Amino acid sequence: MSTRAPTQRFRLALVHLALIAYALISVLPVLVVVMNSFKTRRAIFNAPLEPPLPSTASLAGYRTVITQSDFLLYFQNSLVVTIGSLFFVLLFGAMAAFALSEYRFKLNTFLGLFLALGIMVPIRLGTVAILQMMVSAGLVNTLTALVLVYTAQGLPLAVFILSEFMRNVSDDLKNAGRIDGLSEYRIFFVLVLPLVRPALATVAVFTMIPIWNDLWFPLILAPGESTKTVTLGAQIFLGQFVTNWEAVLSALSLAILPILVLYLLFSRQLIRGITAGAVK
Amino acid sequence: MHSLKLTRIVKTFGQVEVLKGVDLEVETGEFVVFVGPSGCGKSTLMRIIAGLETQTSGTVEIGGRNVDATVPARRGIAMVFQSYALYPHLTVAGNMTLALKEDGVPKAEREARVEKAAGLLQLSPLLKRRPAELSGGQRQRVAIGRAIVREPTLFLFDEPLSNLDAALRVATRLEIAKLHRTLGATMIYVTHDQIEAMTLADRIVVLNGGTVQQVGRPIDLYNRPDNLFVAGFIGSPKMNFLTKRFAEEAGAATLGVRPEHLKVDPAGAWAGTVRHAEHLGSDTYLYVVLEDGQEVTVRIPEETPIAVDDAVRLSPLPGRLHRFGADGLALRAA
Amino acid sequence: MHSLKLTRIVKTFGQVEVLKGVDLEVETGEFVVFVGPSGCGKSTLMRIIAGLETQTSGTVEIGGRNVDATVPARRGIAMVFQSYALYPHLTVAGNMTLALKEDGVPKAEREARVEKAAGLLQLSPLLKRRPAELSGGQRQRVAIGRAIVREPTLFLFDEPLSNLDAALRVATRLEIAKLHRTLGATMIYVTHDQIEAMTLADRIVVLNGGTVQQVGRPIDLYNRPDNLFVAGFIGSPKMNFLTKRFAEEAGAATLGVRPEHLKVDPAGAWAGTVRHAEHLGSDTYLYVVLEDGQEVTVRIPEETPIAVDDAVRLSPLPGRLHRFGADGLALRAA
Amino acid sequence: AQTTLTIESWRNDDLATWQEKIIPAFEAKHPDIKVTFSPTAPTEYNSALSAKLDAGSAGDLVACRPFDASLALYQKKQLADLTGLPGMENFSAVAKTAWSTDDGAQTFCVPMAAVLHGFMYNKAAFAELGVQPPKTEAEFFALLDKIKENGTYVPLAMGTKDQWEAATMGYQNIGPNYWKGEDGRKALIEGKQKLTDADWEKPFETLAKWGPYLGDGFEAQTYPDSQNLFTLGRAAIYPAGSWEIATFEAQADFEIGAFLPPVQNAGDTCYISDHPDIALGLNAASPNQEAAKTFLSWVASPEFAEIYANAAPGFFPLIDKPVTLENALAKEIVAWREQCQPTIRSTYQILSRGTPNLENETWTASANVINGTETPQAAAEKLQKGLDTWYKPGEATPPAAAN
Amino acid sequence: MTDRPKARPRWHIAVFLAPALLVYTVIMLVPLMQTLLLALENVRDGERVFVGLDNFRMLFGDPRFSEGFWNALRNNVYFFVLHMLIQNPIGIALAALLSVPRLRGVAIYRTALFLPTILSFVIVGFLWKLLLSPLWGVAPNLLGAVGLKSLFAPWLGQEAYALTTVSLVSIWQFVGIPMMLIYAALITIPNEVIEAAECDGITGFKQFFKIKLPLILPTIGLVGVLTFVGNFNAFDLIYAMQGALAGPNFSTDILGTYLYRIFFGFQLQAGDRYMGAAVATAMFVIILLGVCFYLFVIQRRMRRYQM
Ligand SMILES: Nc1ncnc2c1ncn2[C@@H]1O[C@H](COP(=O)(O)OP(=O)(O)OP(=O)(O)O)[C@@H](O)[C@H]1O
Ligand SMILES: Nc1ncnc2c1ncn2[C@@H]1O[C@H](COP(=O)(O)OP(=O)(O)OP(=O)(O)O)[C@@H](O)[C@H]1O
Ligand SMILES: [Mg+2]
Ligand SMILES: [Mg+2]
Repeated sequence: MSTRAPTQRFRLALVHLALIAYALISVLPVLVVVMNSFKTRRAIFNAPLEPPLPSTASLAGYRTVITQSDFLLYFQNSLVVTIGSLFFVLLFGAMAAFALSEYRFKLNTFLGLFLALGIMVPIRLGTVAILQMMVSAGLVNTLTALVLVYTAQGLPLAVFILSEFMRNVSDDLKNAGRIDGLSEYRIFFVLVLPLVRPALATVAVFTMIPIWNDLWFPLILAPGESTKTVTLGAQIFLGQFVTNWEAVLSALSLAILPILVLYLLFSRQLIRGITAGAVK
Repeated sequence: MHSLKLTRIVKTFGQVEVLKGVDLEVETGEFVVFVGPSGCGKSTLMRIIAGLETQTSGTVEIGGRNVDATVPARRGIAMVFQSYALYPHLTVAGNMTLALKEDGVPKAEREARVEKAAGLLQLSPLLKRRPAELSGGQRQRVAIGRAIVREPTLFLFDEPLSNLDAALRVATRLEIAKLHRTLGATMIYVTHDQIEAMTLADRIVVLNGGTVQQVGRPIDLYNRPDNLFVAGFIGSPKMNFLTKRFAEEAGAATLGVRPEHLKVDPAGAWAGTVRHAEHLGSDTYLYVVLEDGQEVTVRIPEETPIAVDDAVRLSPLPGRLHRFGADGLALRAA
Repeated sequence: MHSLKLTRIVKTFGQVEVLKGVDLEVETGEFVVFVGPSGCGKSTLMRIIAGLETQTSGTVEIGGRNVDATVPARRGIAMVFQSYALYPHLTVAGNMTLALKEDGVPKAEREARVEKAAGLLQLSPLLKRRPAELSGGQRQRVAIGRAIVREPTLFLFDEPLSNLDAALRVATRLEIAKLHRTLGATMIYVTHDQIEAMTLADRIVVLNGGTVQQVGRPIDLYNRPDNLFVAGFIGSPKMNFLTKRFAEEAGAATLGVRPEHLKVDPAGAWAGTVRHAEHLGSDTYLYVVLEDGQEVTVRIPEETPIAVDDAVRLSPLPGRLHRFGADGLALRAA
Repeated sequence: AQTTLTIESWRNDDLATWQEKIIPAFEAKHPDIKVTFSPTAPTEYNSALSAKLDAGSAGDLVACRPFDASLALYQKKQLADLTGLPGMENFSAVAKTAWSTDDGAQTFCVPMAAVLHGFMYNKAAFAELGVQPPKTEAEFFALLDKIKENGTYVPLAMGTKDQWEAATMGYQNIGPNYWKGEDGRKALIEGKQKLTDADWEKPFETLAKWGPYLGDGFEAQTYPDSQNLFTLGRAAIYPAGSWEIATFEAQADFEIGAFLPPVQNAGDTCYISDHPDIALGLNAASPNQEAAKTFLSWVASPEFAEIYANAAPGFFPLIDKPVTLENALAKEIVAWREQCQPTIRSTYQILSRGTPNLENETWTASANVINGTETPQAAAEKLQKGLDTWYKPGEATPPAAAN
Repeated sequence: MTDRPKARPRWHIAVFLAPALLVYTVIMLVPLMQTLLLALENVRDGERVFVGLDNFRMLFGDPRFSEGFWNALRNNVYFFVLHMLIQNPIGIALAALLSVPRLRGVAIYRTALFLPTILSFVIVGFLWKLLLSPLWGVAPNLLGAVGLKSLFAPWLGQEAYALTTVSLVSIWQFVGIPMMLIYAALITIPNEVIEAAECDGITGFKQFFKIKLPLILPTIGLVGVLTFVGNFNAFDLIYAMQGALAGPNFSTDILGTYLYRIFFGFQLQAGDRYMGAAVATAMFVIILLGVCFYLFVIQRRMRRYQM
């Protein structure tokens, strides 16, 4: 806009300055990783801060990653698992959160706490029982097993966060829907879900990160070549005594990309959620 | 058959008793207007009728059926909220059609109804916008549109016109009246506007402090208010209340006379001085201080040369005096 | 010195030009009322004056100083929002004192001011409540209270009384008038209420479609509207517009006559039939269909025995006819 | 019919070896058996394997950690008894200790390889400084002083950040010379010696003197850091395990030599840590028992030993048959078996069966001692005290049930 | 919440809850409970037997376990306190900066600030070990560049600093979480309320503290409890940076790593499911107490404003 107070412009400049400073703290270290993935091992360790120079640049890491393993398939597996789990976590989680935040019923507090138990104990501890269940269900080495576990794992946090945000949706609005003849289901899908879009996007991001980065359950439940995820695939290069740093860095750099894209997609939803704008 | 019957409705919020036992029967097709000072419980009563709030005690019957256990959607009502409660993520058209879609109204019919309502409320150019891009009045019109496209049997309007300009207000008012006639729907309407209340209502319900003060035809409330509160509340400018000599002479604790029933008359019995004058073009309001210091408002239905500080004499129109006892109740056998 | 000067203010939202070059000068201590149909840009203009919205072009001067680059807080204004915009987490008292604390007003003084405003707005028993526990009208009063405790030099009121009941409305209106006089503050006021506009305003600004239609003293707008729009917008019920024979006889494209300037008169020149009658108690509005099918409204300042379907004859008061050309502009040299 | 065998292992590093050399060699002989090598990150291996064994989804063949970890699996009947497996006779009882019951009656994994400890050095650097590999402790420290004085090289490439370096390449590397190899180890198990005895405390005292010769900030130096420090030619001496041979030779552009852990006094008998490291067992629940046994017999053959030892130089065969090694450095190191008395790491058998765990405690203690945050005496006392809380010499202590 | 009159069958509540409850109970809760119940058993003479609270007696009373447990708990509290004092205020501040009206490039900033949060622990561990490495590290070089080389220390290897350093890395990684949550809450505050504040002269910091903060207080409470739960369950980062032994000398050992060693075992230490379950149960009780404190004390007291 053309006319803005100089003090305000000054303030904005300060804000930018602070944000840039912190953004550098966030981004630079990551850049170091990505940058080094394009270098030779020698250069990685001799001068980790140097950008890849003609003399030190190397795509060896990427070459190893592409040739030694079926990385494209791993990507696909990771995406299927992440998006699949995400869908169920958001859907089921939002439904449960709505029930808990909207209605007053006898078991309300109890169920809230019951669901919250899941964020208090690392699900890893249940590994053996889960694995046994999957074995008897014949789901070992299927992506379904992973989707099921991640859905269960993501639900508690999703319910916790979403119910907090759903309490902020105006009662008048839901009531208007009720008078308009919307069933409780439609109120949820047509009114409440779109209105908590920023929270949904936030939960989506929080849910997808640990799923994408998880090593444990892919290792236990789906270590087969055809069901391997990216994170598990990258572990190949982390040896007992020898680590192929070029390859690890390349694999990990590659693994950042898809999740970054997913993140960007969801944060766009967040923006849209805002511009849809609440009217009192 | 009663379209709506309220029996001893009581509502408390925590300690505060907001409704203290409201009884009301509304006939099918009747247009009932609730008036009362701000905070007297009008919206709360509407919300109880709609089923959005649970009464602390008492029963609500709609169409002869007890609906205490019926969800709002099943009560066959449409409501315009004082806060509009538009769906922020839907366009104007989306706001209006949502309920219809829900009822399974076919698309063509839906569009026809929306078009009609939009035309009526001058919303046609705005159908694609979202609530955040509308002005206050536009939002209010969308809220009205959303209710009328549904053509329910019982309408609840909570101050639906308060943000509209005079012209649109008159037009919408007339449309609501027409809607009422053509649909034969029962309507409950909250307003602060005297003219709306007087012109739209079959009956007016005057609420104060959570109780019904008087229920009756508008003109009856105007002509025969039951008590000081109703007398003061119905009519604008407000009825003048005189005590002391004037009241005593009439054998009442308080004597009421409406501004429009005081005439400037050189032979008038009451003498006073003009303290302030408001010129509305169509009318002039004179604020006259009588000899004993009491002040009265006089409405003159035209412009007048009388100016501030002029001495005037007033005479009340015969038969237009209202007498009230010490308890505030009207003394009828005048 | 001008208290407020707007120069060619233009505002577009995306494609839509909402304000199309508004010029206005407001003197110090003046009370200016904006009126105009819903969506004409009144709130937008207020927000530009407050600095909450940036104009697309044009300049705003307050107190002789260009404030285009000044943040709202430094413009020395207080604003009452159409949607109240109360702080939901603060009590009524908290809402009113927040700005004062900010200004470093001492505690005693703060309390005194809040107490005064609360008394005036009948908020005293509610001071400890939060906005969510208030009725619509109560919220609006808190919003007004929040503005007046600050005693700024320029007040911006966006439909501050629309949710109040008649009695409170009159009382608050008078208080605002008094406030205006005692503080000598400049006030800009948006309203849809004719009476408010006519009684409060030093000058009325009529807006339509983003442009100023006419600016003037209320009584002048009433008596000498510049064009058809202003003529139709100011005054309630609306001015009757007649075309065809009646207009031609007067040498105009349109002939305007206000309902209050038509008298039922057996000798009247215009004959017609009553189609509908509205009884307000103080007045009766007759809707009369003239011989050539045109309809006019007649206001009779009392109750009348005339009923629907009666034949009546009407005569306009002399000198009260308004003539307009084909371009809609008033023809003055009648 | 075609059977497919899956091998679980923590040896990510060996993936190429298996895929390119070992498996083709086997499949050539047994076309009806297909083998897949499916390694897991080493740190996750134990827990992942035990979960999979419990649930029944583990592979047919599993790489066996030495001693208790595998013994526990065997006692839970998750590993099959391989005592009578054809080919098992190729291994001596000592070679089998790490995968036999305490009484040595049953064996449940086919031993694959052992690793030796010692020191590797940068030959070019030694030549540049004109120094020779030391024989005794005194020479060792004199050498370190000299390198340090010169300043071009970090004398010793080791860090304490990962802790296990300090214990494995420090304490267990130089220790056998003090506690006299197997004699001391057995005496400890029998309760005849204590960790507070001079033989056991002295290695800590020696370690405590290493600090000044390590690189700047060695407290935060990780294992890969140390490796890189050495291979990039910035350090002179590297306390090593034999497994480093392959990587170091691939990465360093100088010649690497090796010397034994120095003895206290010239002429003392030397002892070296010759530690059984990896073996291959049979998942008792595997549906392919026969095929798996066929494979295991082959693993017990000299043919396998030779392929593996040459593909992974530094992992020395445990087989009793002669195996030809090609790598010169590997040959030099394996020759130590003849010169000195081999012994296994002192903490591995029986003594790490309880809580607190002696091996893990030794990691922490060794690192603390080098860091100078704990005195050798205190470290030794703490270890012994921990051991006393649960270990009663002579009493049979069953290995804790693994997960 | 809406209170609706009397008995109306409300099947929809069940329908809304059923899928989540089902998946969660079957896949997560039952296996976890099975595991936690192992805390009441142990192996005696090779037999699995019920031992009542013996395992807990051992965990809290026997120095072999209790020393490690209390040490881990102490470290964990410190870890949590640092997060509360540093991570959350920074997160809130960043969210506040991002929500400044008329700020450009918000999307870019947001992505940049969130980047560390989406990284896997493997990367973060590697990255910071590299950056802080005394050999290759950026930290010594950077400090050297400003002549402060002497300030550098091998923090990750020193008992006195390691925990603080690891906590800071964890904060670096996770600051995106409070940021996102608070940001999502801030942007739901109605514009007009903010505008009213602007007119009232409440701008900048004051606006934040007097208007926005009270309105997002419930979210801050949520962030607090999530931090608590997350910190007392933390494991991966320490594991990636300091190993399962959480060195040096257990100075970075927190409950998560302690549990890992006991439950899954490490190196020669065999996993002990029974004691492990006891540790997990103890952790669970600690976290449960915290969450209950939040649910029944904080959340109940907090006012929520529908916006
Ligand atoms: N953010 C926006 N985006 C697009 N159009 C907008 C936006 N805000 C307002 N408008 C449009 O600008 C016009 C003027 O709005 P404004 O709120 O100023 O009207 P108003 O005169 O105050 O009306 P009312 O009397 O109904 O309050 C309206 O037509 C409205 O739809
Ligand atoms: N949730 C609540 N908690 C406490 N008091 C409340 C609550 N809601 C409303 N009230 C009080 O109940 C009374 C009635 O409110 P209601 O909204 O029905 O008034 P109203 O007649 O609609 O007023 P208005 O004309 O101003 O809209 C008011 O005094 C209000 O302060
Ligand atoms: Mg109301
Ligand atoms: Mg407006």
